[in-house]
Amino acid sequence: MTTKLSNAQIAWRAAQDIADGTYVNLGIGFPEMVAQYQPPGRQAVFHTENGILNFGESPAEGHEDWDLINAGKKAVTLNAGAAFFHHADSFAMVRGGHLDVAILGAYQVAENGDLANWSTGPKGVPAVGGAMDLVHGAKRVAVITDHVTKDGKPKLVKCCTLPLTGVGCVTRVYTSLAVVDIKGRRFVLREKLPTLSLEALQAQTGAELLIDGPVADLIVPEL
Amino acid sequence: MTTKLSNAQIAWRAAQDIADGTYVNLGIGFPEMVAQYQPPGRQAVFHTENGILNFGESPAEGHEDWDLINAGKKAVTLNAGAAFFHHADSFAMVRGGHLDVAILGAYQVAENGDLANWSTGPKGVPAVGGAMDLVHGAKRVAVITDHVTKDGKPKLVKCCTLPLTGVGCVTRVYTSLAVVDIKGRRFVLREKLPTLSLEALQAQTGAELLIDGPVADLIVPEL
Amino acid sequence: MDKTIGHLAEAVAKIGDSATVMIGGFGGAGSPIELIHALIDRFHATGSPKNLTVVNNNAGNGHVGLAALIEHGMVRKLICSFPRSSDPRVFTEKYLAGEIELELVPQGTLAERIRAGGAGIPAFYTPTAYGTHLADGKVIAEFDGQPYVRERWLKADFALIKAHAGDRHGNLTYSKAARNFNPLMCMAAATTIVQVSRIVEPGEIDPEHVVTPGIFVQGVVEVPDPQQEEVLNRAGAHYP
Amino acid sequence: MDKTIGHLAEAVAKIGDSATVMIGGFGGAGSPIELIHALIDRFHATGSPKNLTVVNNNAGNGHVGLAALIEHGMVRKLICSFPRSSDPRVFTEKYLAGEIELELVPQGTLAERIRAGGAGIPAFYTPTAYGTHLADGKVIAEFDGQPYVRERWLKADFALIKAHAGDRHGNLTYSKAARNFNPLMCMAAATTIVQVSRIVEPGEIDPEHVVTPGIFVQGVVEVPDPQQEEVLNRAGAHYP
Repeated sequence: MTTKLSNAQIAWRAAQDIADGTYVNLGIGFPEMVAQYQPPGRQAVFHTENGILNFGESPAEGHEDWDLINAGKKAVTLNAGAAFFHHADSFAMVRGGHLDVAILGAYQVAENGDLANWSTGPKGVPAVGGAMDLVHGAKRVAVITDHVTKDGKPKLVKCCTLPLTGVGCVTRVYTSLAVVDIKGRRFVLREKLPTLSLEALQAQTGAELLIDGPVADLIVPEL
Repeated sequence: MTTKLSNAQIAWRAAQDIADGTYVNLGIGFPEMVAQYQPPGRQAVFHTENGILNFGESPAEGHEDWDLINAGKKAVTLNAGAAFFHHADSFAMVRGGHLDVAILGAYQVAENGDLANWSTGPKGVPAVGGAMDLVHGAKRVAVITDHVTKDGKPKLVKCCTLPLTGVGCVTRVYTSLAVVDIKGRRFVLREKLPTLSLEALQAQTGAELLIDGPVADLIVPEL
Repeated sequence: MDKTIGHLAEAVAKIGDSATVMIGGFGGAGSPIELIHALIDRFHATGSPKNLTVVNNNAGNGHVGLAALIEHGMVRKLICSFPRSSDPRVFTEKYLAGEIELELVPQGTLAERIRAGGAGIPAFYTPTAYGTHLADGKVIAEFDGQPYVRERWLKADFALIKAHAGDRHGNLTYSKAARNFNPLMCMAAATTIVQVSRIVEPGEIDPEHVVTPGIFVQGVVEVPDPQQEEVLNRAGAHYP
Repeated sequence: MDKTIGHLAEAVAKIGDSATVMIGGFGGAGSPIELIHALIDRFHATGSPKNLTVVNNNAGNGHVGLAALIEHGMVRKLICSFPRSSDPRVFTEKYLAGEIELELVPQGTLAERIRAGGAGIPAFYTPTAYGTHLADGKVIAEFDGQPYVRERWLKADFALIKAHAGDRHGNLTYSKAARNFNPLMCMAAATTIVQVSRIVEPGEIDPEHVVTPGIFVQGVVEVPDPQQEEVLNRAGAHYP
């Protein structure tokens, strides 16, 4: 019996909401997995902010071209119809509202849509990359994340306590337990694991989960 | 005996100050003549703000390609090493300080470097084109012009009375009678026709001509 | 993904009354004459679209393309830098009669405002037009001791663009100086419709040579032998 | 016109102490490793240049290229968006020891600030970083009811760039995603020095395919088989 989704399963669930022909940016790391789970017959166009549209899978080891990398600096390949462009054009795509969806990781998401995903505080070397740009402009900014931190604290919170990446930018959160929309500065529950009670879910969530319409079962295949 | 230079001769004189390898924008109309009088062994690179660097002469009649035009919408050709680019990149070249010199026509130039060359007043249809952009950014903004208007009024003036194109932007004026620099918000005479007295020149000039160093004879071949 | 559209009429079918429409081209080069004429055809048939705000460097020449659009009374306002041409009668007469509004913008500022619209930059500062009538009423600020004029982005509901080759993803190349405003306008419109001389397979345009990536394009229609404004005008053409 | 330079040493000879230097590349792609190493060689021989301000997306990786430049103590300040890598030890240690200053800029803002520097735009507004620490102390303004952060242009004394083909006029093409910041940095530096894999005759690069027109380039030096940072780091290389 599933008690929580794996990262692959969260990525799979997020991938189901990506229509054919959608322009998508996947954040570095965990969000990159979403590309693997596109439903048959759908083909999104993936954007990487370092300057490629319509890149494809990773090349076989030993066949990397180090001029052909994604924002995570991993080697990629190209699909037919790809294009290269410089960073200013690339972030024009991001900031100018041309991407349909950006899917990002998170340390915390607040019920007003605030996102914290770039810094865990003043210690160490700060690094932001394209995170603060990606939360602006995409028509839809979704987050994929475990529902709670490694030590069991809620990641869906009333107010972010970590340094913000963007203000009021997140519209949907896919977690290991649920799918939650952000609407009118509130969390609205859309789907939850069928084995999980609403009370148990609420107990692991840092702000109230509103019910506004049906709550579907979150059913994801074994992967 | 030359009493005033022809437009071709003014253009010739301006061309002598263009070094080899200089990036040059020539205003529409009369300034375009400057390109014909480059001294042997020198080759400037001409920029046209509609998006070509290193264009060449006009094609023979009947051989025009109407996708290959200059800012005056006349057909041109390309030199080896030419490049096409869009308008934002083209005006980045202009505004960003990448052109070595822009040579423009004028209705009036003031002793403080103000230029009026786009509008003769509120009548008719106003049209500005790239004039206001070209006066900013080029390392040197030169004007070529008759010394006086058709009805004998000075074009080098104390203050422009016509609508301004740019403020304090002109650095040198080549006229039908003289070469005048603008330095410290004053006209400084550099060259004049040898047959013309300083008094006669001053009488046709709307602000004082300073003498600061030698005044050379303005000698231009018959063209 | 297939952004190709079969017919010119279909390509311009969604442009409504009072829309803001960017029209590509600098003079005739890059001007989507066939798309403009399809829009005029629709106006003849249905009375729409009208009251358009049009963004173009110029105001048309002769009696074809943009000049014909203006001549048919479809344009309420023009945002442009140089409303003169060898034959500007159509615009001039309407302007002097007070039948069309003009927002005059320096050419480089026009290009940069359109780019800003496409790039999500709501405003920027430029030295251009400082101290001139065209800066009247605008915010002025000093940076490093120099004065600059604040300019706003420019966006549109639609862009009508002429390109050379295009694939069904919307990737585009242009022909020579017909590039001009066109890649910028593709970025700045909610819906960008492009006429291309040739539709090619995805991948036929080398990814290094794509000038407008498909993300900026919503529709592509093939017009194999596009007309040139200059040639039409030399022949004294009127549309329709 | 001939902008070609015979030797790497000559190409970097004029970069002085305390210069601001933009260094191309995103990670290893487009990073001008040979030009950087030539600069390190000069520092070894002469003690100059030092106290550099470097603009790059990253802070180097391993012990070659930008990381080696930092490791040799030549960099006083870094303006970048992501000073992490698979092996960021060089920067991390200097930063935590207070030996290097960091200006952290969101990646898109960094790109746009560099473009603005090249395009004569002293400041612009962006939604990026609004409401975050990275907007602290910056001017905020509202446009159409939305808040934006004002950002300043970024210019440099020198840019060190890696390109693919280049001619003696300075026209350039790039290799795939090695394009990244490089065309922007070419625009924003007073003196842009480019290492190219291949010098070609003017005209060999199709005017339609020129990515950086020569007007933005001051020097071109041929480095036929440029090293890749990723390959060097996998081999555990240290420079020199």
